[in-house]
Amino acid sequence: MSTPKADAIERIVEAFEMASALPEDMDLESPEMKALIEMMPESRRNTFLAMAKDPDVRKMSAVFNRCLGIYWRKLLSAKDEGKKVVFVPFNFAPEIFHALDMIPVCVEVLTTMALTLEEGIEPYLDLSVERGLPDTMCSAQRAVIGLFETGLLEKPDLLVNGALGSCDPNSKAFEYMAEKFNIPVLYLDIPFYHDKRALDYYAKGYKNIVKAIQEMTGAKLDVDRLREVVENTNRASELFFEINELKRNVPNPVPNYYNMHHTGMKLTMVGTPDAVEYYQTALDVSKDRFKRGKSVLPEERIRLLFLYTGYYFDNSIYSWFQEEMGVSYVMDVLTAFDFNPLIDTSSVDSMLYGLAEEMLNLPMTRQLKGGWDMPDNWLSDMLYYARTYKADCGVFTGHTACKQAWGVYRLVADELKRQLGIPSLRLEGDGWDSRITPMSVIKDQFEEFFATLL
Amino acid sequence: MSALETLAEVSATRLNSFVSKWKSQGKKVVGYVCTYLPEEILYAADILPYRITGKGAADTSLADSYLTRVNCTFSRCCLELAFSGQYDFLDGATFVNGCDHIRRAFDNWRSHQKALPFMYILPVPHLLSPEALVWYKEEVVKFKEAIEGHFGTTVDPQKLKEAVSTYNESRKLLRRLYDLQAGTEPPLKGSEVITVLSAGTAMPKGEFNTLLRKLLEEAGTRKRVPDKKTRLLVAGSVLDDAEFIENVEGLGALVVTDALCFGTRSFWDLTDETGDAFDALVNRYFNHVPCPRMAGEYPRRMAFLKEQAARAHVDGAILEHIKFCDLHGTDNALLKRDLEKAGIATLELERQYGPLADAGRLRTRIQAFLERIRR
Amino acid sequence: MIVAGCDVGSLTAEAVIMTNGSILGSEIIRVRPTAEQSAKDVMDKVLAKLHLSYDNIDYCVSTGYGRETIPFADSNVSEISCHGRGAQWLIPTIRTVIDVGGQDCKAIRVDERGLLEDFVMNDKCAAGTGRSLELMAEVLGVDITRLGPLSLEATSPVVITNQCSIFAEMEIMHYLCEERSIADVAAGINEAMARRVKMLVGKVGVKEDIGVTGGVSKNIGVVQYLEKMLGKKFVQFSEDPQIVGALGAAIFAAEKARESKP
Amino acid sequence: MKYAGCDIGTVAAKIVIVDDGQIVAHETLSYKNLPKQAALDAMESALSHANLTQEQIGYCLATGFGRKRVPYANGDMPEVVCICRAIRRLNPEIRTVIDAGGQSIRAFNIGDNGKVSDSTANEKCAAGTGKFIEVMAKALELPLDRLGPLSLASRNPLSITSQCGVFAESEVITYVNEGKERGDIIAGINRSVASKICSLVRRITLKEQVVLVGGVAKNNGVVKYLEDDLGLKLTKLEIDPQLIGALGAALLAQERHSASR
Ligand SMILES: Nc1ncnc2c1ncn2[C@@H]1O[C@H](COP(=O)(O)OP(=O)(O)O)[C@@H](O)[C@H]1O
Ligand SMILES: Nc1ncnc2c1ncn2[C@@H]1O[C@H](COP(=O)(O)OP(=O)(O)O)[C@@H](O)[C@H]1O
Ligand code: SF4
Ligand code: SF4
Ligand code: SF4
Repeated sequence: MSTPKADAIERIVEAFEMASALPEDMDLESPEMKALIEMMPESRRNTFLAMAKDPDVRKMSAVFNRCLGIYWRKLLSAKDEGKKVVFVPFNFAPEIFHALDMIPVCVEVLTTMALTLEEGIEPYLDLSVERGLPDTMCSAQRAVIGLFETGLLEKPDLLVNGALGSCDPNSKAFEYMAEKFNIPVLYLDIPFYHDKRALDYYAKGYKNIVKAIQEMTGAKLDVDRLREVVENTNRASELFFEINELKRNVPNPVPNYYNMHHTGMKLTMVGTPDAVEYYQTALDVSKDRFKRGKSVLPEERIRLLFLYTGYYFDNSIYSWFQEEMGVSYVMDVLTAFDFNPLIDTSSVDSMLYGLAEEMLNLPMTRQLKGGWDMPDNWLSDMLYYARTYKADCGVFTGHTACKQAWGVYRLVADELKRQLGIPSLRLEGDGWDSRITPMSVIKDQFEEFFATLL
Repeated sequence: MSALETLAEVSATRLNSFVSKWKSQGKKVVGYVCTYLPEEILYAADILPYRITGKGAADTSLADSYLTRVNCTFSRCCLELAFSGQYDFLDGATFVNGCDHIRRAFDNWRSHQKALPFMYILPVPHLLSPEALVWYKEEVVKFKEAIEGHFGTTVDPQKLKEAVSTYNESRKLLRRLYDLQAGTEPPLKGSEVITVLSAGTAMPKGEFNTLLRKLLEEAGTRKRVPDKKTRLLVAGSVLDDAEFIENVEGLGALVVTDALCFGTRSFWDLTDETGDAFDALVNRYFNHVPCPRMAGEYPRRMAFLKEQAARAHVDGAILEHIKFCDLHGTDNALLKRDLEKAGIATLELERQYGPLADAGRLRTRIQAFLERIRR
Repeated sequence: MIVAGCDVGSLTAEAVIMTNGSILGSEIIRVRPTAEQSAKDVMDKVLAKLHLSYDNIDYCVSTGYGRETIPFADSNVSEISCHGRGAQWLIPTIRTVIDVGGQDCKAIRVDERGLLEDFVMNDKCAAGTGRSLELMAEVLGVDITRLGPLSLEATSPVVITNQCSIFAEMEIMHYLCEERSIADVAAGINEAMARRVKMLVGKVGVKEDIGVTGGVSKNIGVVQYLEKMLGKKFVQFSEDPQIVGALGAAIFAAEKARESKP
Repeated sequence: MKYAGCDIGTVAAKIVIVDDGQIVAHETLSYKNLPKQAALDAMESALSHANLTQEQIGYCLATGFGRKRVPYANGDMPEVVCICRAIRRLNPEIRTVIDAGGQSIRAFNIGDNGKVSDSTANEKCAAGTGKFIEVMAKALELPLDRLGPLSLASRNPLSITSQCGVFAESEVITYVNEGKERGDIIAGINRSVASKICSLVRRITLKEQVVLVGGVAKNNGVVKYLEDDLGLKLTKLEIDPQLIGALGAALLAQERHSASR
């Protein structure tokens, strides 16, 4: 690789700011645009086109990119403003940090954002392994570890991991970061079950963490500030519940790309007014599309449910579904927030308990802890989502590091088939590392699968 | 027959004579896989805890239709044996949510037609906090009740006390053996120690203790292993394969201690016999030398390894892990860094479980490692 | 005192004869049906060239994957140690040796006496070995020796993403049907190989000077990519790098001979 | 009117030409690196066998790995769809199809409605594929058509422990060097491939009748071990199992053409 010098975050922010500066009435066919698009590295180009082709998606993306740009810029100036930065995995709700005036960075989202770097994330994935990490670890954290190794990414003030019991690679990656780069770390244990006793246990652990965070950083939790944040969360939840309602329609008016945004928003910015603004825009766009009878092109032929995550390294797949294949991507586990509670804002305790409940229902924690067929676990959720959103098929993207998902996916797929008659496709490919299975091969496999459905 | 020969036979046979005898008395046998399962509870209920391993699986074709290439070969071998009926002699299996792989192996087994009549998972927290201890205790209570309910027995407090004492006895005897191994010219080869350990988890502890005592007596009269060999510590993922150690020792090394899950990690800590047996047991299992699954405990694991290394005067350490085992793989990467810093030459080995290991390629690396130490 | 080192690899076998700290002669042959036969043939060949016989050899060390089955060897040393030792003997400033052979790939760090400080060797799968390069060259329809020079002519190298050497063939075919030039594909193959080697080298940490041994060191494409990726220049050996293993063995032989016959 | 199906696989190009649903010509051509050329050559040779010209082909559908690279094709179809079509024609009782080709192993069920209902494909490693066998056959210096017969004659198949093609190759060479019977070696290879296929196939629920198609089905050694492993008899088809994909494509070509008129 040609070794880049500049800070990774700075370059990511630039990419997002550039993407958000694009006018709504942009003409992709104009010579200037064509030249600009030609200049982009391939993965960035694909993602850009996926966001820009359809005017509705463009509208949502503009808000999304602008909000994210602002967010990441805050991260850049955190040091100067004396704000603490904390890295978390994608099953740790960001609200508490917003309330404490700290900046939460979801490692998996950061890796996804880093895909916009010119050099890609591959050099960092490799570097993490070169410096000791087993290559069977998850690429979603390996990229960040690789960035730490180069010094292109500033170390956070704190790590907080809540993946214990749902994903070993994830929790080990945090332990590794803490030990290797000397970063303070806190852990939150996930109970095996999903009942009142489990929630109480989990909420207690969460409360301890909130206390520990304050002790370690000197931040103070202010009830009014917390309430403000949680109210934003509730508002965002109401909005995305409404979007989900729209999703139930056949054909589904909500653009496929919303799912990508939803994950990114929910796991970083929820609790902020920006997130509310984004969801409001997405809802307005979707409602309008519903009125106009707009859905995927040429017409909705297949409603697809990802049984776990989707692909992130090349988002062109979602516009391909949307604009060429007639595939409506209704849901994946990382956007499956239907069991998100509306939080009682009466006291600090009620809010912390509510946040814990929210977290116990976040992806990975909810579906991947415990046993596959236990109540409120993977199988029950997949049956629920397939029914609710009228999916015609399930797809397991077989992300190489998700060993526990690989280890039991078959049972889930068999049951979907048996109970709902829904067939599933099993793919093998990494969500972030394009080299494991290139997108062209993934598309071929989708095409073949779709052909058998029609 | 010498004690060692008897133990070797036990270790080599899945349904060994001790298990047969136990069963012929109409008593139950229940399998387990993890050091976080308080075996004493089963033992006190007159149920034989039998450690499930993947020893002897020639391939994993049945298991591979459920678990996949990205799952560790230990869990696949275990499942293979289960699916091919080799564990039909068990009356039940009690797993722990040890790691992602074994948790899913359990899911597949209990959902399969080869599921045993009693399939139980004891969830263990991944943190050593006071709240987690409370949770763990509640779970152990539930586990005890599940055993009592299913097998129609009760775990009598007096019998539990006895079980605790029998198990402690076993640990003390093993520790005596390890003390001998730590000295110059130890009585046993490392591969023989693995055999002893493995036999100890496949037979009643009482009888195991008798054999251990005999073994220790015999040890005094045994020809000692000459001390010109390179003394090694082995740590990492589950290792049931005496052949692996034999391979290492065939190249001029002597494995004198370990930090393996069913090695020192499982017997180093005793259960307090003074207070309430149940509470003591819960405390002992919760706090014993932590497995890499326990978050935030890396420093303790590191310290334990260093302690073992110093105690047995090792010249180097082999940190092995089974491919796709992230828990040990990640820990080993850190351990390698810190052991080397402490002046202990360390070899990281990624391998496959049991028969699936690629011996030739491993040999070259081990030989080179020994050459490195002896330079 | 005359000593010998004999290296029986998976594809080639080498023998080196030394006396009083200098090389008398060396030979390389393609392997024979058995390791034993290969060892004998290569040894016969070098002895004949030097007009010597087995009786003249005071001590012989064998190495390579066939090291344990060679009847005339007095002892064996792993190829990892031998490569490190041999390379450092040739160039005393060497601290890192990268050895890429037919079936494996190793990164070796040595001290100022040529003794092992640390090493790593690939395990899991054959991707990133010399043999996999041969398979890919075959798909390209070029001789393995052409892979390096061809890659220097590339204008825009393809990207080989597949980790598996056998499946990478499919990717190569894919590029060929897209009518990409052979040179561009060859460069892609070498680049992918270098990337894998680099990952391994990183694991031991690079210390200069660095030397590359093993058959793949003859592939100028891989070597140049690797230099670029590491941002370092490799030192050049005066001898054929393929004999470095056998040379190391001969040096160990000389030492062992001294120890055993004081 | 004649219709053609062209299956450009990863190691072989296959052509089937049908007239009113009946096969009038076919061709199989192993190739190395230029799928497009192979497609042209195979078609030319198939046409000349049947004394036909390209103009007489009303419609041609391509399938297989290189399906987008067939210059003369009027369209293309994924392999599963083609295989399914052919199987329905040849034997409607078949419910599970195992397709073992050069670089892929897949298995799928056919529902009572004739549609593919469940499928699975191989992992990202060459173990168990036709290509794996080919690499071994080359090391043994044996032509492909000898593999089955030699293997069937073997009394004690050797064990091949390595799953990796390249490492297994060196195991094979070691066996050869040790003077082991080539029949026993190839039987070992076939057994290891069968066991790999078997664990993959078991990911879907097997329903009888079961058929094995693709080039590997021509290897009786693999067939035998697979039957042992699965504990059932594989149904035989009356045509060359390697041609199934191409046949299906030809049948679909005919249907498409009639539908469009
Ligand atoms: N002249 C050459 N040009 C390019 N590559 C070569 C040449 N000779 C050998 N190689 C490469 O070196 C590999 C063999 O390396 P070698 O060190 O001889 O293997 P081994 O140690 O296993 O016998 C071959 O697989 C090939 O890739
Ligand atoms: N006559 C034969 N006997 C045994 N095996 C054969 C024979 N012909 C082909 N094969 C096997 O079939 C494979 C090719 O199968 P095929 O279905 O044509 O693959 P693809 O469609 O990927 O090109 C070869 O790799 C080889 O293993
Ligand atoms: S669940 Fe999968 S994607 Fe998520 S952290 Fe774990 S391995 Fe990575
Ligand atoms: S070897 Fe590792 S991955 Fe396998 S069961 Fe044990 S801890 Fe889990
Ligand atoms: S992926 Fe390819 S190179 Fe790796 S083990 Fe499998 S066959 Fe061998």
